Amino acid sequence: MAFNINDVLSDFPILSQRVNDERLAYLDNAATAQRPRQVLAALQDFYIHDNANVHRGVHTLAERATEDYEGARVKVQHFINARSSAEVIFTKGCTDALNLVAASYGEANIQAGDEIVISIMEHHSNLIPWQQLARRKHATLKYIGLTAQGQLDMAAARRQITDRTKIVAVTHASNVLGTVNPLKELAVLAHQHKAVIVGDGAQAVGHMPVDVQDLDVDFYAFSGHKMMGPMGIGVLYGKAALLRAMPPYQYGGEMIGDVHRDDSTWADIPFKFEAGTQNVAGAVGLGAAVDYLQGLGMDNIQARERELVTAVLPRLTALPYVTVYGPQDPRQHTGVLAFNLAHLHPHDVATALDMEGVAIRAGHHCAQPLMEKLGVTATARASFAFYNTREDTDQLIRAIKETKEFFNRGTI
Amino acid sequence: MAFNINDVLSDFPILSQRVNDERLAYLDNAATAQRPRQVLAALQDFYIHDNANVHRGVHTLAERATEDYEGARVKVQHFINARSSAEVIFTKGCTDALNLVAASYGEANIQAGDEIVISIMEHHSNLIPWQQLARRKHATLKYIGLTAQGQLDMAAARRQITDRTKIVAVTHASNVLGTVNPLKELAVLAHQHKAVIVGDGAQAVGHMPVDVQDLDVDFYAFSGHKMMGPMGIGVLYGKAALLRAMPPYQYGGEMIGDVHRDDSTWADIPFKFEAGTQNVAGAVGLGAAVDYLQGLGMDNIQARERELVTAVLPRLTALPYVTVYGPQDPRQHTGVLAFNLAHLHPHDVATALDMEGVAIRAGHHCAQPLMEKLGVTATARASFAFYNTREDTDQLIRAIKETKEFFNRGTI
Amino acid sequence: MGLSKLNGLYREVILDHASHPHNKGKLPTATNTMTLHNPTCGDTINLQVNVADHRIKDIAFTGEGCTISQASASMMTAAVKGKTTTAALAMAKTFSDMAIGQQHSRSDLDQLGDAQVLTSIMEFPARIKCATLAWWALQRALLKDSDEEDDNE
Amino acid sequence: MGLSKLNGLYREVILDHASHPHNKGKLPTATNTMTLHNPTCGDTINLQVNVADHRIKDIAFTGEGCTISQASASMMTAAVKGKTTTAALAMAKTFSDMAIGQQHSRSDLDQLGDAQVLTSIMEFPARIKCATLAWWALQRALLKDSDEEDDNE
Ligand SMILES: Cc1ncc(COP(=O)(O)O)c(C=O)c1O
Ligand SMILES: Cc1ncc(COP(=O)(O)O)c(C=O)c1O
Repeated sequence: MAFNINDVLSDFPILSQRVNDERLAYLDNAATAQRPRQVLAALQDFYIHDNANVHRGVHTLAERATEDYEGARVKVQHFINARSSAEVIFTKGCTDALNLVAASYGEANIQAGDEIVISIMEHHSNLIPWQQLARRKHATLKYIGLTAQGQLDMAAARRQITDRTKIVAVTHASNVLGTVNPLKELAVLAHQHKAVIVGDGAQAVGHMPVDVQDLDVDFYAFSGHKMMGPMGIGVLYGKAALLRAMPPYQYGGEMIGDVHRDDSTWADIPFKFEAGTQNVAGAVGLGAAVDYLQGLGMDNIQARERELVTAVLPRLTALPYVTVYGPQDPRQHTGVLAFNLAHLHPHDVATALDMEGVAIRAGHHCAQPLMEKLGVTATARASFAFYNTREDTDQLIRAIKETKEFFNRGTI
Repeated sequence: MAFNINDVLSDFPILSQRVNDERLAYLDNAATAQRPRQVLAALQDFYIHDNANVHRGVHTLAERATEDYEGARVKVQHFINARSSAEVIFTKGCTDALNLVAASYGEANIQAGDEIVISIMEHHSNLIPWQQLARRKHATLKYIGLTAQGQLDMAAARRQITDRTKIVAVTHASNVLGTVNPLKELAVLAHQHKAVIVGDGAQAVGHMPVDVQDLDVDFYAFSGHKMMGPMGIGVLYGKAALLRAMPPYQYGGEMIGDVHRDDSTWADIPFKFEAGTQNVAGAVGLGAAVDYLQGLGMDNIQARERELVTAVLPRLTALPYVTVYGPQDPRQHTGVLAFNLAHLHPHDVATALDMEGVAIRAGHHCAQPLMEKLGVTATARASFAFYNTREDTDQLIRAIKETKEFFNRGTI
Repeated sequence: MGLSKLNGLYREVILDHASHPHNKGKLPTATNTMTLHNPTCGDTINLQVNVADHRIKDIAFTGEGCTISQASASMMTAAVKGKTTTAALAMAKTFSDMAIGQQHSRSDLDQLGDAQVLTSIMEFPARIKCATLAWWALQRALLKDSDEEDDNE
Repeated sequence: MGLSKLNGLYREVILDHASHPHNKGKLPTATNTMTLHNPTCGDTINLQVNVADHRIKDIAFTGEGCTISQASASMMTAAVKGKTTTAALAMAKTFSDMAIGQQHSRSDLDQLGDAQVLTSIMEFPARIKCATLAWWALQRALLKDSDEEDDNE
């Protein structure tokens, strides 16, 4: 571990609070991460010094705000290694970004009889937009299934992706199983069949190095709030040529070329896709998050999360009443762990763990088709970030054991 | 004036800075307002104490975040006097909200031959979504013009709105002319013809009391950042029955009933329209802005802005080389003043004023059809908020005079 | 605080209802049915009611969910069976009101039978929906137009 | 700081070009044309170029905009008239590079003639686009495929 955990912890004051009179172990990072004080300071600094609307202003604050905003775009560009900052579109979040692609690219390029291929482990945000697009267009939505080990079935992918396939949309990392999908291989497959590939990076960016040119994805979407940035900001990366050819998604200020009474023309990318006043402060905060993550080093962050999973996963699987979904090998895992306790509903588990200060999530994790596939209606999910500690893993295991005991006895 | 301007000014530290070695007179409030420290504190507090994803979480932080978020919704509900908090949908901003109505309600309800009526003073965000909808649907887009005094031509409105009209979309207050439109009368007209009416409240909310029930508008959109809230958050108000009947706009997490492989069902309002992780911190900040504005009193705020305009407008019109667009009567004016200096392009004016510390905007203000109507390509625009002072008005007038002199002499 | 606070939520009577639910199963015929989901977690209640002479002659439920939602369905069905629909709707209202923190009279509460114990849910705001789901399903089943489609289906 | 800093931007030569623009008007015929808008402010340049033997025989512009954009168009047309298209494109590149803060050699700058004075625009970042619009229009006019539609039209 190349960074000092105590330094890191001092950047996240929210983590040092107590909940329900217990030490907080925040293990709900896949839902939303916490933000370091550097990101909060960037937000405040922007609002206290430079706040103005961007691009159209001639005055000093507007110019500063524009520099801040476009500077953040360049930071994101370098972080994911996009060719050009024009390929980085700021959105409200990952869901907004995926809807943009489905509505703009999908609406323009999908026809009756075409196929859209996604995986069974998709989050609803990378599933319903394609499902509804397919329904509107009388296209077919096809699913890539899982192997017995809870990984994407690449043999099935090779069968499912055909010359009728126009779009392949797959998550880079599962928000339930903790698996990392071979996006690069899928991109090759998709391109062999002249389809475009959309990567859902919500659970990948901020947890592992991501290089969109190396992955050769055509689109890639992610959220600021899951990578230590503010809420209300996200990114759609797209290859310039594709973005240029796409119609706008939303209409309004800042995205126009010329507006006449009966028709309008559009600005160049990225502005064509940024209608209305953008979340400038959010972009600035995201830029600060990128700086923070790069300061720690993405390799270090990934190693740290793997170390935590390596510590906790075997202890979890060793409990006879615990079922862990997804790969059992820590090396094939992000910090996301889904599990259930026998004869106990995950909601009851989550309430009990909360009493012990352990914040986990319970439910379908916006992945109902995956739940169906796994034969459950819901699971518990603990998800780790680089600022979690061995103490957090201990607290989780202890709380699970006590929960089991509590419900075994019926009452304490 | 029922509030103490010095107390107010101490809430806005950004205003006490110097730019270009001059006292800052921030007169670009129509582009974006500044946020009081109470709003910034609310953002920080949220991120430092309660930050979590909302609704689906069982743990304590998630529950607190959900309370914060839904509490903000109720604050907004009361602020605009909506019947129910379910009628308050959080969006990315006003543009996002207007696009939502056009894409969801418009797509479902507009047919070939129908008419959509807007006004010639619409901001592009309340113009292009309807224009493009009309094009897609082979419907007709009709414009309500202006009177000689720069106000909405209600006689024309009565002619333009007919039984073929399905949607009337008009701004509550112009972002160029500073006029306030009789939205309530327009609502009566629209409803007589069984059309729905969409109000664009971007320049109204935060500047005057707004009561959506009294206005009887069917939809009403506005942005947080123009009413002292954070960027990246806005609101769509809609009557519950209309919202319930509308299809979703975006698809993803949190807005679903049930997701199956080939189809899905949707949650009830407002969640149906809030796909993906929302800008929870932004909503909390908006709630704090509402508290702040209500603390000052919306009547007081309106009176204060009118007082400033009453002080500055006659001085501006008295300058022989200045043309002011829109009503010349301060009582018919919001804090927004558009003007030009003879023989000078507004961009040159704005650069010169910036050197004098006066931040104004120059351009078409995202209202190109209005510019065309006014016979100009661009105007300068000074826009006042309640925290502006008499000193700001003096500084504006002085800077305009010096600018005129500078360009008269060719050089100083 | 550890798990001791849980005792307030998972009382013995609740755990009993959850592990040995009353009225779980399907009625051969039903005059009123309603399927409701709690979309935030996936709890499902499928409720079947037989109403005759404005009275709930029989009632049963199927579905899946957490201890709270299952116990609540069991308690709810036990509490309303044999009651007039008016009385049952009044009970549903009492329960929903309690769950959002509104006060009711002692006699209203007593009407609820075992189910009143679940008003302890108020201390666990994230779980309120689990407890109210069954009562909502009852309201919707009794009030809905016979033509209305089941919700969320 | 008041308006004194403006002297750096609105030099006499710039104000002269703006009030008495060179080459303003329409060519009777043109081999290359391009209309560009600055969407952030509405400045418009409509450029007409007559190219023969890889040389700019004639050039003219119409359009509306601020002092800077009009002066820049005037200076640009004056600077490139009679030059080879290769030389003109090199000048356009020098100007755009200067405007984003990149260095060029003295001799490159001298090539620009009057137009080099507008590189003072760098001190006014919000106005850079006003100054570069004419040069972009030139690049696009010379490079575009004859089939390509005018932009933003
Ligand atoms: C009248 C009017 N409508 C709509 C908008 C769009 O608001 P936003 O850019 O915050 O989405 C604005 C502001 O730019 C406006 O002034
Ligand atoms: C894999 C995955 N995709 C998409 C999303 C949607 O992200 P957001 O809710 O931030 O829009 C999430 C998170 O909820 C996710 O985990």
